[in-house]
Amino acid sequence: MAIAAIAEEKIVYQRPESLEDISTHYCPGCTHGIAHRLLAEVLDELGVRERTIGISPVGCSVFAYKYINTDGAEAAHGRAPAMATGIKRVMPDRVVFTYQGDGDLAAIGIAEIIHAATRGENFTTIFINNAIYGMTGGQMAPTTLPGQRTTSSPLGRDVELAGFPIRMAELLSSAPGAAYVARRSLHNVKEINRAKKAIKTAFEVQLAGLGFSMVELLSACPTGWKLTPPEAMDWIEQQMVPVYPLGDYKVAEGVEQLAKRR
Amino acid sequence: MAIAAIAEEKIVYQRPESLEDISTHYCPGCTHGIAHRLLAEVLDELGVRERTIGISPVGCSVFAYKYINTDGAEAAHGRAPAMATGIKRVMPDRVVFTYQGDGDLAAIGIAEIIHAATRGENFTTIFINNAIYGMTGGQMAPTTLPGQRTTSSPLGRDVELAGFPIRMAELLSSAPGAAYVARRSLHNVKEINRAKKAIKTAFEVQLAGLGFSMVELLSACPTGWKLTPPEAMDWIEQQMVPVYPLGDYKVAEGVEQLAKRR
Amino acid sequence: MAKGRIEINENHCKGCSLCTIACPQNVIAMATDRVNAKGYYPAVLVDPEGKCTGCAICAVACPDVCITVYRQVSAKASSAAAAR
Amino acid sequence: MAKGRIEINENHCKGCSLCTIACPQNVIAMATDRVNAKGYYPAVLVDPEGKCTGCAICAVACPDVCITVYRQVSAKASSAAAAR
Amino acid sequence: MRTMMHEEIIFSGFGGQGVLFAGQLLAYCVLTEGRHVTWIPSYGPEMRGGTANCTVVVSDEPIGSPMSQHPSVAVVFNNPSLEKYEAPLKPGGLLVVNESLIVAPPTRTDIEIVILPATTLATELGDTRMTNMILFGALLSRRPLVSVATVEHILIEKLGARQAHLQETNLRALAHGLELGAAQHA
Amino acid sequence: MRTMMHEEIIFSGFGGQGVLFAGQLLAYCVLTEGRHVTWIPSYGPEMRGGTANCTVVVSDEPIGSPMSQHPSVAVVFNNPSLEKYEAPLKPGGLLVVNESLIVAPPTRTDIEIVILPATTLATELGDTRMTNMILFGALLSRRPLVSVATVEHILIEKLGARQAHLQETNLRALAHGLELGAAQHA
Amino acid sequence: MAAELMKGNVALAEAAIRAGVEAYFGYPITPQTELLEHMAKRMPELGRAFVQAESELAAINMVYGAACTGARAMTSSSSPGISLMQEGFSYIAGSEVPCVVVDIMRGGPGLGNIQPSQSDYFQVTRSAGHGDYHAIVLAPSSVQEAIDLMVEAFDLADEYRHLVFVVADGLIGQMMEPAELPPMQPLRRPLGDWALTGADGREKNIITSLELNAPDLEELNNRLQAKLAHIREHQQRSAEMLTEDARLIVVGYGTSGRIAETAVKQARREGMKVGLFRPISLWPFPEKRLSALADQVGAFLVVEMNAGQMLDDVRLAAGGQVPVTFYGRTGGMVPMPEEIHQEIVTQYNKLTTSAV
Amino acid sequence: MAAELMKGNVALAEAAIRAGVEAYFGYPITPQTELLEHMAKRMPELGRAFVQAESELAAINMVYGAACTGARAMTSSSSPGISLMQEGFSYIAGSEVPCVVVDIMRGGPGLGNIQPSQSDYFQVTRSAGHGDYHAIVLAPSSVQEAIDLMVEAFDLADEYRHLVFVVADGLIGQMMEPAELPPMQPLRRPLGDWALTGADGREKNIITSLELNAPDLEELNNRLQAKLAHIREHQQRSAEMLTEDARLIVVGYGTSGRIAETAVKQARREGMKVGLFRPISLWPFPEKRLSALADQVGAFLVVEMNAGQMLDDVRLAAGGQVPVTFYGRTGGMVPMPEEIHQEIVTQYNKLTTSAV
Ligand SMILES: Cc1ncc(C[n+]2csc(CCOP(=O)(O)OP(=O)(O)O)c2C)c(N)n1
Ligand SMILES: Cc1ncc(C[n+]2csc(CCOP(=O)(O)OP(=O)(O)O)c2C)c(N)n1
Ligand code: SF4
Ligand code: SF4
Ligand code: SF4
Ligand code: SF4
Ligand code: SF4
Ligand code: SF4
Ligand SMILES: [Mg+2]
Ligand SMILES: [Mg+2]
Repeated sequence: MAIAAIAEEKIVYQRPESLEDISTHYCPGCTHGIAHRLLAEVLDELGVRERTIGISPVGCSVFAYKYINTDGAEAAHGRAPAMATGIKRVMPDRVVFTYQGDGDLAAIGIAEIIHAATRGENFTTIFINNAIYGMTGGQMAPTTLPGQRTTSSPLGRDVELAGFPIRMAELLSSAPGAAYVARRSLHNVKEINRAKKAIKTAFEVQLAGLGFSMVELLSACPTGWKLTPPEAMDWIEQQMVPVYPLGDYKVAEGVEQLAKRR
Repeated sequence: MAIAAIAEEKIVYQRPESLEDISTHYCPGCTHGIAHRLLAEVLDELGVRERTIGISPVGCSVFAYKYINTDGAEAAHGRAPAMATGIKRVMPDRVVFTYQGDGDLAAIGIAEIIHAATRGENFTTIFINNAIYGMTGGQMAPTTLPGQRTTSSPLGRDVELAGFPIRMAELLSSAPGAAYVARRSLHNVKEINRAKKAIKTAFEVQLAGLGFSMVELLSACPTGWKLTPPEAMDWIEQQMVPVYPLGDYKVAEGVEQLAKRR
Repeated sequence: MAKGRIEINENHCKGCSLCTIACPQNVIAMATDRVNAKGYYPAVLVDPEGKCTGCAICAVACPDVCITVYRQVSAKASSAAAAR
Repeated sequence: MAKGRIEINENHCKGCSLCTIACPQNVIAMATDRVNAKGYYPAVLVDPEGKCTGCAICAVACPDVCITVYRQVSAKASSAAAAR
Repeated sequence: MRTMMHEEIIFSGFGGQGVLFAGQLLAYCVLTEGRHVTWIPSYGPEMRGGTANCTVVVSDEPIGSPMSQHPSVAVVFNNPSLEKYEAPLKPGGLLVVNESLIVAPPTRTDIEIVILPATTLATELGDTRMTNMILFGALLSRRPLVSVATVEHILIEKLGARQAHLQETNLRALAHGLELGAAQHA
Repeated sequence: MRTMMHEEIIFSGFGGQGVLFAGQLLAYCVLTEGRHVTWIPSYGPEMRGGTANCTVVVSDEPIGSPMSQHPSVAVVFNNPSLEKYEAPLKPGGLLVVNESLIVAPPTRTDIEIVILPATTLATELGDTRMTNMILFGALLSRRPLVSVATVEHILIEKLGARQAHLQETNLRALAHGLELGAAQHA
Repeated sequence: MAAELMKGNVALAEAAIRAGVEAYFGYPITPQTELLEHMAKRMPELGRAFVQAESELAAINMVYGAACTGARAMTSSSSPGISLMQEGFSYIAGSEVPCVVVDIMRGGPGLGNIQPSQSDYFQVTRSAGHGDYHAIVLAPSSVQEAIDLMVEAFDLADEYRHLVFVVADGLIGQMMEPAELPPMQPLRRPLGDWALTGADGREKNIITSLELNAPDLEELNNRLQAKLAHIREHQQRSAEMLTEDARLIVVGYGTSGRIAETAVKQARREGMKVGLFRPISLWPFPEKRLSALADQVGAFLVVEMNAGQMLDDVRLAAGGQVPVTFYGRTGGMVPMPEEIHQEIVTQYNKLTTSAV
Repeated sequence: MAAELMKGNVALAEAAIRAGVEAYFGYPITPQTELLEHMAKRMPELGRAFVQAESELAAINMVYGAACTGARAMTSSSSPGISLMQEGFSYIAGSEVPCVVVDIMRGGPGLGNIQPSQSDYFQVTRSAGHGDYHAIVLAPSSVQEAIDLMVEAFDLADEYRHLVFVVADGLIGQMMEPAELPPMQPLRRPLGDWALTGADGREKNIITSLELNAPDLEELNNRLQAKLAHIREHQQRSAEMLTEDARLIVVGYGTSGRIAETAVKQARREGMKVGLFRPISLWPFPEKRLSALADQVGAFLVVEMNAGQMLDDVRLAAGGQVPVTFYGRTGGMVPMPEEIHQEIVTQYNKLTTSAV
């Protein structure tokens, strides 16, 4: 995609084609924007935009379908994996993904994601873990850290009463139908690049028909966390990563080869 | 409980007090009956019948509340853990248990059981895994074995389309809030006795306030499996146990001591 | 060898035959001559030689809690516990 | 050292400042004199000495995909990939 | 409340005794002979414990309710069924009883009763599963709802190739039932 | 369609600019002075991107709708708010503008306009958060909905002990706004 | 093709297959499970999609997804399962995707029992879920009619891009009756340019019920209401028997309509001028025809297997012109022809005496 | 205690606390989230139960559980969340356990938006879920009334062992208005000998909605229907303004009733004989009073923030005696007093001209 703009210059970075050229409704410093961009870049690089169908969640990324330049649908809160199942079962040759937040996927929608993974549904899930319910104004999510203050845990999450954070990557890796499950972070450029590779692998897994694939992305919600964007990035690194270790949690055989093939 | 019946005789086994003296609606050879009896014996031995509240599921054991001689409620399909949460939160000093089948707990109710375990709700779950939907006439359950014929998998469960069996004990053991998670079987006397010990431990865990406890019981459904009762017992041993290994999957610290105390 | 006997609640019995298989002394059989109110052939104790030890294994095996087990007091109470 | 420059779409910019932190050459700053239509102080390239290498790190860091990165052809295309 | 031919028949017993099949067989025969017919089984947890029953309504006019409060015929395969259906049977109705699996005989005097040890007889015929055909025959001997020829023809059709080997025993069981049913008449 | 006193005031800007607080302050003052009042914020995803606004209705009679299609006063803290609320403002209405964060000045001629660089002034006062009090003062200088005394009293009450140190700056900001608002009049 | 004996649930399933259903998603529940079981056998044979979902919630959202691609998709359940699908129904209606849902009603409330009932009438006809809309609701009274309406349901769903219910009860689902199946229809897809098939050589398609901006959502609702008005105008269905000269008209649908038929015939034999009006579309309710009849009769007797739900619609259609009385059984009780006949006699006598 | 400025959602939460709610279970959803947030802060302070459930489904079943012990328990949500609770509602009604549910309605169908709406009217008043029953539904039109009805809701729930809804919309939930809170009530438990507290020195208690045997379930339904008939007889609530001599009566509840009030006053100023009838109990619908008014007025004008749902109840109550017209906004649009006034003028003129 490197086309020379003027004679002695070439463009080394520009907005991917799979991303609509419009401004998003996200808050300043919200990494939903980064996740969207990486997703779009991967769709471009795999050349599958024209045969991709994306499912948006209920959450701040409810409008993902506006931003991602593919066919798309808006799912009920937590049900994106069920919708994706319905679509993929009648159109196995299309590329299908769900994009879900942690309230959407780990709270109300945990049954649907676990069973989709268990059935080995052949779609890809981008899971945005920002440890909070962003859209509704910053309530506790299943992923909220112990002691973290939210509008529904004003004194900090009390694990005695509200339980411990759910680690979805670990949980889903135990599903036999899951082919690729990884956790990455978006808090700095190095991690962002790693995240993109994982997203690409996830879609390649789907294209190879190996089964369910998911990339969990540790993501920033400066507004919900009441931090500045730079502070939010540090918070991910210092607070979230220790609780949500980065890495690959499930790499079914067959997946390695894909990665190598690149 | 050994009261002499006649002069030179003593009763070495009789129906526990916590079990109503009525005939059940279960099919011949159905091990729901055994599970009920073990549960009742444990309530007797712990002397908690009078302060116990049991939640019956939607499934063949829907009438468990008729048979178990404690206060009880009938939950919506899969929602017993939510009901138990509601009860225990307002009456922490009562003993609360849910009794659930595999369709109830692992299919429609998987979100509720996972989140109850994650919150470390302090109640006990008896999970009857009979690899089938008994009550509705023998359809595939999430726990149905690969290749197993059911009325909704007439050619045998095809893992490509219907996915792999879910192992709930393994899955729930990963929840930090779970204090005791074990799998036992009811296919012969030795295992039945082991099962009872586990059930007792589970309730002791609750009495000690250590958190969520669950005993999964491999159970027979001769009717759904279209086998005679003796054949069904063999089927558990030969077919189910290899897929669902027996053992303790989560023994939080504090639990060992309880066992020792006995 | 301890001496025992069992009483089977024929009306609760569903004729599953699991007790007959479980009994180490082989002193339980299924009736062939009559059915109970449910229409099942009930299990019966057939123990002419008094081989029943009162081990309660049958009771543990019975899904319908039909069996009450007695043992002559001479027997050690401990084995009762064992059976539980 | 490769020579580059960036163009920032000021209307998409939300003034989060993440690019300014990410830039290894410290050639991005936040405007103080004007706000964009959204009412944010946008990021601007302040590179009098032409220190920008076109490494595209800022573009990767930007949540709002505001930044287009150019580099003089002399630069190796490979490093472009690297930035991706 | 009716003038024309209208019968409500209940078949009841354990699962595995061929209760539902007997009812369906009758329904198929009626269909072939061109009358109105409905068949409906009991369903759901009643089945727990293995009991099964079905109701067949045969009529000259379109059938409103496929269920019956007061059947005109009851074919009971076991004791619980006898206990359940003797009472509601309408006066003058027919009660066909499998003597082999009952505790005490029926007591009503205002109904027609055929009682025969179907299971024992079936075992003698070499296949307990023939219980249903024997009772079916007995039923026909008293209520010729359909012609024996139709029954034989449909029976063979339903058994099909896979169960062709069972044809002969089934037909013999049927005949046996017809005989005994008629015999008790005299 | 009304005879008696009835004003519909909108405060709009970024989250963090004290927009909602300004509206609530007004509402509390009206309550103390015994008029009818309602306060309602914009809510939900509109908030994404950080914009916030609220509507205060002040009236002599019970208030039907707490929302307003055509406000009589709009206090705009930033450019998007100006773009959003200049048009719907009712003719003769009052528009209070934060000059510091706008791209182009308002253009309507049939309304009353007060425009002052509140954010800059606040920064000069040593605390950007005073933007809202300056604009609030300017509003009061043109629409004496409540007495300055009431505002000062409620302001102190609402700041409470925890923010007592902010009292003085807030009051100065308020006074500043009143001044400048009045000044532009002449 | 000659009539064969078929169970209602199986007939519904096979009819849907003949109508070209490409995807079935469901969860077992008595008394509709045979429908799911038939699909489990047949759909894979035909290379079509069958998934036993983890719940009714998942099932309806799988249907929603499959339907978004333009495929004919359906689910089936019974009362409690239908309650769990309410949110899904509302999304489907709001995003105007064609779906078909079968509800084999059972006794309620709560777990209730599995016996035949009609107590979901309100739930399916008013607004199945939150928001302003009505689904199209068809109620067969025999196995044959179940087959015919099942096929029609898919056509209506596609024609209007709307949610269509076929509602019956355990009795119709479980009984066997002679009936004929339609020929197998070819699959046809995509049904519309709105479907999600990948944005290849065209603008991208979006399916959503989200409109944050109130005026836009009102716009969407106006469109939806206009569509519903059109359906209301053109899709009212009902059957009648002996209504021409009737002074008393019994109104009943599905099983209760079927059983009432026997009672009405008996009443006629006894010389009473009684007729039967059987709504086939519960929404749109056949109000036009019913209000026409209201001018002619002395009274309506509504018969339902619930505590009186369609009753409201009959009263609304009758517009206070004539008395509307009600006879209902609940909890899974099925009225016998005798009971209804008895009620007819009572009401008819009132009429004649009052006439004197 | 003097009036203070309170947000509707917060007022509802604090009123429930004052009424002695012992357990709150909920899930965030705009526009009711402040209610949950207030509970998150206050309930632990008071040593009462608060759980942010994993979903609305879990929340309603937690409420069901807590209520089984005789504790005052509640949840709150908005339209889509209410759809997800339908099965739970039906179980609660079927097993006759007292529960209170707050529904702060938003625009639908589907995800719709978060703006104020009244489009759950059918969903909450007809039968919230499968089976035959109606919940008690109370609709406040101001923050003060929200407080008063919240307290009343718990009393009604306990008195009838029934499900009670307090329904409002985003406008009432989000706005601040002066209002007074009631004093703190002491907790009282167990409320009844039916509650699950452990079978200590008494027969065991069972709470269930299951009755496999149809006659028994019909029995249960008859009991339920008798209870509902009693409620219908005794619990109809409404408010009126200027109805005595009114020729046109506007009928509106909650927010639309409140806004209509302004329009009606204006019409009166302009000399039109117009009144306002504001149902406070949506079920039981205040039909007695409304049909009484029907004898006196020339027409009713129904105003709702939906496509016409209460409209059915008004038409049923008016019994075809007088014309009933409708003015509605949907999709989260809130009618302005001016629009309603305009509609009043139109309808009023029709009346007067037709009168001439
Ligand atoms: C059934 C239902 N329940 C609740 C809501 C309200 N709601 C909207 S978004 C959301 C949670 C969003 O959190 P998350 O999934 O973490 O996404 P984020 O906004 O953090 O990206 C909730 C509870 C809804 N729309 N529907
Ligand atoms: C919401 C809902 N869905 C479905 C059903 C029907 N149903 C009753 S029991 C059951 C499954 C029972 O299987 P399981 O939980 O394994 O218990 P088992 O009978 O095998 O002991 C189902 C699907 C129901 N009653 N409610
Ligand atoms: S609230 Fe949080 S997640 Fe939502 S847009 Fe703002 S920053 Fe992003
Ligand atoms: S169907 Fe299976 S689980 Fe149910 S009672 Fe019979 S044997 Fe037990
Ligand atoms: S007690 Fe022991 S020996 Fe006696 S019958 Fe039972 S199993 Fe056999
Ligand atoms: S195990 Fe129990 S039920 Fe089975 S045959 Fe023996 S006594 Fe009867
Ligand atoms: S391209 Fe590299 S050097 Fe140039 S501005 Fe961006 S980050 Fe800085
Ligand atoms: S990172 Fe992007 S949005 Fe943030 S300041 Fe830089 S250019 Fe603007
Ligand atoms: Mg989140
Ligand atoms: Mg099971």
